[in-house]
Amino acid sequence: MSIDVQRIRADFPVLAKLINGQPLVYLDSANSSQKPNAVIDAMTTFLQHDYSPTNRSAYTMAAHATDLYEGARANVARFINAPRAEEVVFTKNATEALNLVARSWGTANLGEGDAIVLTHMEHHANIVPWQMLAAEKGFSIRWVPLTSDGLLDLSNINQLLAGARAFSFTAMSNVLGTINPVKELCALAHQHGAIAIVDGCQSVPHMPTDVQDWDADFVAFSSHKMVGPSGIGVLWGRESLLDAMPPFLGGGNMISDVKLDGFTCAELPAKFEAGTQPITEAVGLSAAVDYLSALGMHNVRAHERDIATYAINALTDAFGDDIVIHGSRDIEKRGATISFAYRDVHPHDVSQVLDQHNVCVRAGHHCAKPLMRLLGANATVRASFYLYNTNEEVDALVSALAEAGDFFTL
Amino acid sequence: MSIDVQRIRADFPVLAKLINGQPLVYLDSANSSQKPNAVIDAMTTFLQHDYSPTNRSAYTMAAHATDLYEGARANVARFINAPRAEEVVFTKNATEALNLVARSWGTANLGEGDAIVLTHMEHHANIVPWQMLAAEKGFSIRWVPLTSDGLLDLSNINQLLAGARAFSFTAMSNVLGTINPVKELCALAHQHGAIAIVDGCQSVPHMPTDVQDWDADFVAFSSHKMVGPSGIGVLWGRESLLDAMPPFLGGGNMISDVKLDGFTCAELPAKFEAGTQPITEAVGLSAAVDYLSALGMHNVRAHERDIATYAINALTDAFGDDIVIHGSRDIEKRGATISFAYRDVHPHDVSQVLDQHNVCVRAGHHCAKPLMRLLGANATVRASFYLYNTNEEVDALVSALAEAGDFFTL
Amino acid sequence: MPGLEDLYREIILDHYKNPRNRGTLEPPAVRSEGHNPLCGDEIEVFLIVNNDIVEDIKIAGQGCSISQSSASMMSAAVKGKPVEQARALISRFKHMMSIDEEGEPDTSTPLGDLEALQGVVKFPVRIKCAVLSWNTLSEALDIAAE
Amino acid sequence: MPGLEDLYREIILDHYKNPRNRGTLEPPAVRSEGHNPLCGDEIEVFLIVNNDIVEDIKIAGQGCSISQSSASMMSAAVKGKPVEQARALISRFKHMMSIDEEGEPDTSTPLGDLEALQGVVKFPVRIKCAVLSWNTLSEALDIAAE
Ligand SMILES: Cc1ncc(COP(=O)(O)O)c(C=O)c1O
Ligand SMILES: Cc1ncc(COP(=O)(O)O)c(C=O)c1O
Repeated sequence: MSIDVQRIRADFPVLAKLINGQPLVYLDSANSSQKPNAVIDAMTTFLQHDYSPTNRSAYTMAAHATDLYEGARANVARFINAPRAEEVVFTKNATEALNLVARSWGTANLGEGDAIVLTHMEHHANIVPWQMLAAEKGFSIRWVPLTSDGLLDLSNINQLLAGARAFSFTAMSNVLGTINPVKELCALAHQHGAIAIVDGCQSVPHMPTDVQDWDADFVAFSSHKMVGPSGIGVLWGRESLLDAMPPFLGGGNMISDVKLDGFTCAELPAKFEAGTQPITEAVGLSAAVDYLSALGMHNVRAHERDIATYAINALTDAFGDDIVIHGSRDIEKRGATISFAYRDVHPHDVSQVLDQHNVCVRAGHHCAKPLMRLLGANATVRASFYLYNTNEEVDALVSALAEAGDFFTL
Repeated sequence: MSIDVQRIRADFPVLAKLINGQPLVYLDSANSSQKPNAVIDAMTTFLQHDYSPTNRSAYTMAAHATDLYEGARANVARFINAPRAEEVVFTKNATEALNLVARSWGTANLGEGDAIVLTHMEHHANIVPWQMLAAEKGFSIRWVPLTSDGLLDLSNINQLLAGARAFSFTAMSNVLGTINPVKELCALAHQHGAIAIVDGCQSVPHMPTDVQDWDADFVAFSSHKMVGPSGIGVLWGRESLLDAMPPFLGGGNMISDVKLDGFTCAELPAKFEAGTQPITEAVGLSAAVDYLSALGMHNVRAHERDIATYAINALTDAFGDDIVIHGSRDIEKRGATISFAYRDVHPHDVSQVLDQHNVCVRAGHHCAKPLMRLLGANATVRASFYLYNTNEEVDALVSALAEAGDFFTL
Repeated sequence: MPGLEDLYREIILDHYKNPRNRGTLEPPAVRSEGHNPLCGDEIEVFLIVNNDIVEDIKIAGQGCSISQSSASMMSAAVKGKPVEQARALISRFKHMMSIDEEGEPDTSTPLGDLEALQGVVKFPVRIKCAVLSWNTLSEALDIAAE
Repeated sequence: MPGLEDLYREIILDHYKNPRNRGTLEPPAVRSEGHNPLCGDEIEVFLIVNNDIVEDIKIAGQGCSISQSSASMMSAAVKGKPVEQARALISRFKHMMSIDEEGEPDTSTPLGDLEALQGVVKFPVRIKCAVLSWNTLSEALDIAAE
């Protein structure tokens, strides 16, 4: 069974947008997705009728808002099959979630002589926090290389993991679309006594997630890439690890007591949620999770498998050797995020021409400069498809690309 | 000139809410404020028609969203009279803003033997981040005591500030309503070579703010207390200080380059904005700033002066010695946040009875436990008034309180 | 909407105004402390356990009528009782408060006055108040067992 | 909406395809480096300044047509010119790009081919591309002046 894309499109008001009479072709969902009415309305209704601070005041409206906020947490926990809702910590985005792990778990567990393992396909959000901490603590970072078709090269993984304390990797590359074997990687990490940290930013929105089946220790992802609002992200962590970690940000809500000479922490999840939280955003994220759950994440993945196949074929048929699609051609090993080089037209120029046809793609380094260096490019064009994209939009991409080719070879 | 409260009330949909046929009396704005249609609509419209990631992609819609996001920054800068928009850093809330200063400025500037100065009336958000850092770095924290009427006791301020590196204080107490002499305190800090960090959470929503007139070094505040959305806060900082500080969170957007062996930072403000930002929330905050600016912050302050006067008189007239209002009676030295003890009825029980009349107040320690200990209470009732509150709502508070008194002395 | 009478039964107000077993105990009594971060309530439970019997219990701290009366009733209910019975009562009380405890509650120990706290369930915010002393007792029993 | 022709004038595409002063210079030439974090463009400017004259300039790095052609035109415009004139041109160019520079631009130095980049202003996202090499030149001049 697949999903009914036309019905889905009707749920997303922005997709009805016409610019100069032409439809919007939004192919930048790996960057941030659009939002359905269900999410927008949930937020609007909350703001119009039910807004209240949470977890502080005791009147009925505050209790109701708290129920919605904690309900969002339970809903997210269910969505990723977390054993306990208290293990779900809301952050401002996935970046904060990864910083939280690096800073809080890392400070307590990493020192001189230690090592952690990252991969060459990581997003800056899963690199820079570790580099910042490494500069302070003096541990080393080892890197898993890639194969020529953009998969993780695991031939030396046991050497890389030997003695490492943590293995932090993306579940899906935001540039290549590569789907990594998360379960296998978690098992490898554990065999070597390392914890497994999964950057789920690109996988959670696009396929089913089961943190228990993965046997991961931490998983980070962002609401705004999964049809939810901006301003909220998620860190799921194994309770025993979260419990043992020092706090991250200090302030209201995360304390049990504060005296002039020190404070004591609250229990999970409050311990990691300092200050007033993104309340309306949690309500929106909960609606997003409901929306995706109703469609079924298996169906979302099936649709993306189809559209990625169609897109790769269409681009190759149209441009042959003039286009280089990065990453794997094996559709079981990749999502619908497609980065490519087109002739010698600079990605920024490609994107400019596409924009004249309302075809929205990202041109740049995609916050993955180490990977860019491997690809030998300082930028790629990236078209990323999601549950609302159609084959006709692939066709629009192809014909706009043809024009870019014409234009730059006058 | 004062403001037209009835017209304002019509702008806030939630205020029309009836619960069991009775109107909502929302007196918890010091905790978080309600939102006007202007803010809700700005967010909804953005989500329906214009949502796009910012500062990354180059197509027209992304450029437009970036303009809105950066426009919000410029708008906030204007609202607080910041010299440069680049000095305005968006965070998730004021708590993150204060953690940013403590962690980033503090790590670079505080060590063994150093001291910083806080006050006894600080919110946990301006205590715990410093305690966390002090435990690591070994500097000491000195405390400005309070007078019996809840003002800062500045009689020993020169001794306290002698040799201190930073003086961090709230512009207005979230418990006592005390308005501190920010300009004078900044000058005192500077005389002693300390930087001045202002927690503007309770003042920025309620009176005009001029960071240049204050001559402050950092000012932190939250959108959700100033008729704006949750999920976004502000740190304003002096450019020279922000420039010299190490980054706070690492990830996308905050870098200029990332290599396997290290990264370089982006310029301000990107340097402190790691990852996808609260985009829709910035749009909402900008609308909130417009809303407040149109009313005029002097007028907001004038209205709150009036309602605070009316409330203090009404409570005293009705309950005499049965009520103890904390803080100053001098209306020039306090805002419209009124904490009190009522007979020996526990605040939580008071709030419960008030809730039966839809009167929403906060009962608790208000994230200011050190201050609570000074007051000799583990909780107070706090009624906090804002631009949409009326004298009739004060009357509703008084009559509900009377019932609480009856109930608990059966 | 449930009314105030559902919450504040007379027996609750009585325990609030005339708390039983109020005070402190010196070591070798064990002590444990609980906070309700929401409202600032604090409770201290002092406990003497001998031969698996709760020989003495005292309650200190400040709090609202619900947390104080719950603590008072609890102290009366467990004083002189076997530890096992006290634990069963904790579990039963939490069940009554709709707090996830696994399995079915052991109903062999009667709730007595505690029944009056049933109305709290209709006021979800107050459940934490009612349960505070019970969690603190549970901790004290753990310490005593060490 | 402005059309592609407004942005990609022919002279721009010419400089893009046939960049002037492409290459590197060895020390004592100074070197400075610029990034456009948005699109990943990188530019290196190599500079020899003698007697306050820009004796030689070379440009390396990768980038889009706008950033590359702007760099190429820039190198042609400043090579052999007094430093002061180069600085005036930087200021004038930034003015043309609507970037806040204080005061009025010094128009004594003609823009020449650079005029063709005027259309970039209608594409705000591309302004950073056009200005990248100029900021990098400005830095290189600072280094040379040290
Ligand atoms: C004085 C003061 N400082 C800091 C904060 C923290 O603000 P936020 O919870 O929005 O981070 C608050 C409000 O809770 C406050 O009143
Ligand atoms: C793989 C990956 N990790 C991390 C991030 C960072 O997410 P955010 O910007 O929402 O914090 C992104 C998206 O930008 C991503 O694609």
